[in-house]
Amino acid sequence: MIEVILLVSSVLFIFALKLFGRPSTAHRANTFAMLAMALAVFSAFNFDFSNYDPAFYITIVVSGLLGVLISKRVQMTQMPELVGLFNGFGGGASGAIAYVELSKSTLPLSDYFVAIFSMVIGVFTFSGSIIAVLKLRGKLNNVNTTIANIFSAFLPPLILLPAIWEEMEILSLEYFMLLSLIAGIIRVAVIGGADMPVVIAFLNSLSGIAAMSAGFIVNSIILIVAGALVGASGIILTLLMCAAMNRTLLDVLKGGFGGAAINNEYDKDPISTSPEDVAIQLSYAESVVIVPGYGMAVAQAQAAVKELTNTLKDKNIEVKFAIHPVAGRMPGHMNVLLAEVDIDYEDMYTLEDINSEFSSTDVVIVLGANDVVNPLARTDENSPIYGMPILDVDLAKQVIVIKRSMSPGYAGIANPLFINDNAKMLFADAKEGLENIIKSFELV
Amino acid sequence: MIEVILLVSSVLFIFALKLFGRPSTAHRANTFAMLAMALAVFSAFNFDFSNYDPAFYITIVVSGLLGVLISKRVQMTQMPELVGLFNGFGGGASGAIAYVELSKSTLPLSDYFVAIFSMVIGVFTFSGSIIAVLKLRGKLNNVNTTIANIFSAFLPPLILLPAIWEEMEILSLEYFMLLSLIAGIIRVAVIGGADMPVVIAFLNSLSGIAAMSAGFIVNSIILIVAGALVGASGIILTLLMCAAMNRTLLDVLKGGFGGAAINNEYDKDPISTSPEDVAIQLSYAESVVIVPGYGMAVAQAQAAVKELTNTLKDKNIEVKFAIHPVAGRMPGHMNVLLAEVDIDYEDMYTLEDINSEFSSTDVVIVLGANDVVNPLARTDENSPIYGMPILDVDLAKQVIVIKRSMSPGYAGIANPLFINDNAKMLFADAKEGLENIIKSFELV
Amino acid sequence: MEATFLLTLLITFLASFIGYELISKIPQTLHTPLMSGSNAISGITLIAAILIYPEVGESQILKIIVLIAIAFATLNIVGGFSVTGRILEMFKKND
Amino acid sequence: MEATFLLTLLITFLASFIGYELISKIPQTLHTPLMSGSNAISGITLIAAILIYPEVGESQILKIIVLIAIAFATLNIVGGFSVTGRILEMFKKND
Ligand SMILES: NC(=O)c1ccc[n+]([C@@H]2O[C@H](COP(=O)([O-])OP(=O)(O)OC[C@H]3O[C@@H](n4cnc5c(N)ncnc54)[C@H](OP(=O)(O)O)[C@@H]3O)[C@@H](O)[C@H]2O)c1
Ligand SMILES: NC(=O)c1ccc[n+]([C@@H]2O[C@H](COP(=O)([O-])OP(=O)(O)OC[C@H]3O[C@@H](n4cnc5c(N)ncnc54)[C@H](OP(=O)(O)O)[C@@H]3O)[C@@H](O)[C@H]2O)c1
Repeated sequence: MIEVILLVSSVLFIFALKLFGRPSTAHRANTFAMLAMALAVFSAFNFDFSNYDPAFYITIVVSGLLGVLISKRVQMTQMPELVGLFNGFGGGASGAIAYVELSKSTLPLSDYFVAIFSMVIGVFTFSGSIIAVLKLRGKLNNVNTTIANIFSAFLPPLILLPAIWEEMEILSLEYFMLLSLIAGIIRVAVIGGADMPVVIAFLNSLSGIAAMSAGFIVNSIILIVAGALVGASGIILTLLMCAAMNRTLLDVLKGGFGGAAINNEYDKDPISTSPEDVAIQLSYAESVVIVPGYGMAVAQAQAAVKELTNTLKDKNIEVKFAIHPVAGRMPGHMNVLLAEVDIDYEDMYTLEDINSEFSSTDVVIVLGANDVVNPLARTDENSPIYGMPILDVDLAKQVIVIKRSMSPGYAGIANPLFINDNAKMLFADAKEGLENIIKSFELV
Repeated sequence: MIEVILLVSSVLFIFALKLFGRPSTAHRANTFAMLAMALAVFSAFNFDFSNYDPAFYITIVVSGLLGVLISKRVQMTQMPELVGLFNGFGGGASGAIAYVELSKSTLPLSDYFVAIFSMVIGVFTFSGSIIAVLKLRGKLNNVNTTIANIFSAFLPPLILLPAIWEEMEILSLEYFMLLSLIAGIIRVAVIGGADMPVVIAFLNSLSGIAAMSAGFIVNSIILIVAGALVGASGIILTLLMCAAMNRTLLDVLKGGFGGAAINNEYDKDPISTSPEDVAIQLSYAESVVIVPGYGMAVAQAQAAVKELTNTLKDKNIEVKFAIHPVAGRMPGHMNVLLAEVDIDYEDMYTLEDINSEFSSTDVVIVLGANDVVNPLARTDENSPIYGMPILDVDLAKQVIVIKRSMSPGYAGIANPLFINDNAKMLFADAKEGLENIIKSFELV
Repeated sequence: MEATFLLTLLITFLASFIGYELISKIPQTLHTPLMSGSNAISGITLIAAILIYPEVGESQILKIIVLIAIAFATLNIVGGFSVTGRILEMFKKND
Repeated sequence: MEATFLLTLLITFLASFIGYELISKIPQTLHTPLMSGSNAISGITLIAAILIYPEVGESQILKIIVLIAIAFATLNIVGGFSVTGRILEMFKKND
């Protein structure tokens, strides 16, 4: 009976993933996955709920309620942090379970190694995720990569220590746990803040692998199936993001990217503009493309975007959204924020779909985006973002950039788009800037 | 060790199927699949080749050589028959194995039912495939559907017979085998010749399912994995073909379609043309689309098609091929014949890709195709092919139809395209017709 | 479900392969909910915690560690699905 | 490989699912070689024949039936792959 339930649960997980493939079926996918999870959890009790004491049930209920509470409270712009945090919890749980299993002396040798693996990966995921969240919140600056290099160099002897120094043997489990904890902290600490999405997706993949290996230890197929699905999902997102930045995963994990202010000067002053001018320009346009970036998330400007879109559409102006795969701070970040304010996903275009259209676009509004529209990626071989596929907004007839200053984006490099002949800067917070434009429309 | 080999074999089978997805990797797919099969067969011996007598080895070697011989000799136009034949063998083998296992009295009850299932499906596949091959070769006419209906009606009592009549019990295995054999024959006999591709793909799926169930009996995972892959492949091809004809699988299997000559008169004479006129017309064209059909296969006209294509391309005329999903007598039939004469698969277009282009095409050459270009599918609700997606060649500026007579295609209905104002008939065998056109070019 | 090691490996391969095929097809628009949804699924490790909880025996420390694992995993599952639901709700409105 | 019935069912499901996903993506151009290739794979039943051949015991009739199965399956495999190879060779030329 239990086996049948687990079979159904595995099948449901897979169909859930399949349904995730289209916006119209994705919300059903979540229901399927929840059902699959509920069945799997239920089956673990093996119809005997009396084996469990109150402490157990209280823990489940309290943490469950806490989970609901947090998830209802969080704002859409904080999604990256939240995913990172939950992810750390998942990894931590797997690590803890592996530790407990290892403490039992009955484990067969083959399982022993799997358990060590699971513990190391789980704990690494835990500490790494916490650091990633802190970085996303801006609570931590980049750490110099030399620390990480030194740590890596010393890792082999550190790992072998318990084998040599007998007194340590009894504590070797705890020692390995500590090492993994430190490794997670150091590894993530040296990576720049805007690379955190890659880190989180990668850690997500690791947490799946940790769950999978926990499945090998406790001999549960459902953990293996579900863990494998998560592992695959995480690694694909990781690689997609890396490809979108034309960097390798290794390169990202090595850290030290971004933050450094190189070649940050402009040999020309940008043309700045006013909300009124922008409004006038927009009302003469036939086609407008909006390119949102991290700044839109920071300013929480999505509602203003929707309002502007409505205003333009009322004037029969075509409005499209061009979304770079790594715009913002997590994959699909912009899509979610725009969906939050009811912008149709049919209007959101990917890089491949829209790049050929810019040359026939009247006005492009770059809203708090920077690196993803930096033409140096096409032209300057020495630039750190060289080769990254970008949105070719500089080919449009007119570009309006809304950001607060001339300061660079995450990659820390100047953006010659800003001093292009067809570009004008509207120096403002994304939300305020848009609201002023909308107000000006009423006056036009 | 054996287990590791089988694991590798399963993985290889799956990657083989993945590589099959693109023309450029498909030939590697075949190598992968062969390797996977070799490993699986090897592992079955369990490193002990002495368990097997000369009769065994002779059988393997002789039938293997025979397989190579047949496959080298066969012409590309006979591919449908060959696939049908081999498929019957596969099903027959599974049926025979199930029979042998059933003859042993040691089978546990659950396996017993799986084995009965495997035997019935296997034997049905065997006899059905043989009939399908005979039909494809034109050696068998359509059988009246009433026979099949009578047989179906009597099937339940026939199946229950051994349970009632005690004397039959000892022979019940053989009896069920015979029933399946007859069922296969009758079921396929009532289905029209041009539906044989659907039948063969469906039987292919069944042979996979038979192999899969054999896997359940002899407890071999590799049979299950490979069988499931074949089962899925067959059923998808079956459903794709049915969709391309706007008919349901049940409808096809019920039989009785086609062959009947209904409404076979034209209220106007067609305009007939000569090779010389066609050559002149073609030399003034800028874009030509060739629509091959069953007639091209019958006439073995593919080399002539290539020659004409070269002639046209030399004159800077654009040549494309429009391939209907059920043109010819097996899915992808036309593609293979064209590939045989080195026509680039980039030039072969599917129905969805080319239908919008016909209205801007100067000349369409319909080469031995009929049903797949019949506009009644769009207009006549009472037509048996109503709703079938067709190639809209009638929208082109000029259509030239090369076939031997006004006789209908498989569906047995008149084709108003032939008397369309923009259509001309070149009454000829496909190959001769093309060759004459090419000759005329030299004179132009 | 019990299984030999190699069968388990086969299942691991098949499941990873399916994951790879399915997720490669998910459009960019859905990458955020995909991430939070698959994140919730990684809490599946809760099952392992439930399975081993009755077996930890006397040791209070181990028991507490398992309880921590349970809390973590439950948070991950419940929070993850709930937030994914919230995100997907936004996409649903568009239909 | 031995396995419990339900694990085997799970593997059946996973393999069928993979088959479905992969084959849905194969373009029409390749449908003929796909058909002949998957046809060849259905000869996998040869493995079952090899497994049971040493066990048929005395009965000459059963032995002959297994030999027929072996002949059929071998024909299916060897002929099928060989003909698929021939077809695919044609596509290769195009590269
Ligand atoms: N999304 C992902 O999954 C992902 C993954 C890995 C890496 N990354 C990296 O993240 C970056 C994403 O590019 P992006 O173009 O979205 O962002 P960006 O290049 O980091 O630039 C963001 C810009 O937004 C502006 N901004 C900040 N707050 C603002 C506010 N309140 N109002 C208006 N503007 C504001 C900033 O300029 P001011 O300070 O002048 O306003 C800044 O230049 C890329 O470098 C990418 O490689 C993303
Ligand atoms: N391909 C598949 O997988 C598949 C599956 C299921 C059903 N079908 C059915 O098969 C049919 C396929 O359509 P189709 O258009 O390819 O074929 P069709 O409709 O059967 O017509 C073939 C035409 O070719 C002509 N022909 C025969 N021999 C010829 C020769 N030597 N030279 C020139 N012409 C010759 C015949 O006319 P003449 O006698 O006047 O020459 C006939 O009208 C459809 O009805 C479809 O539903 C196909």
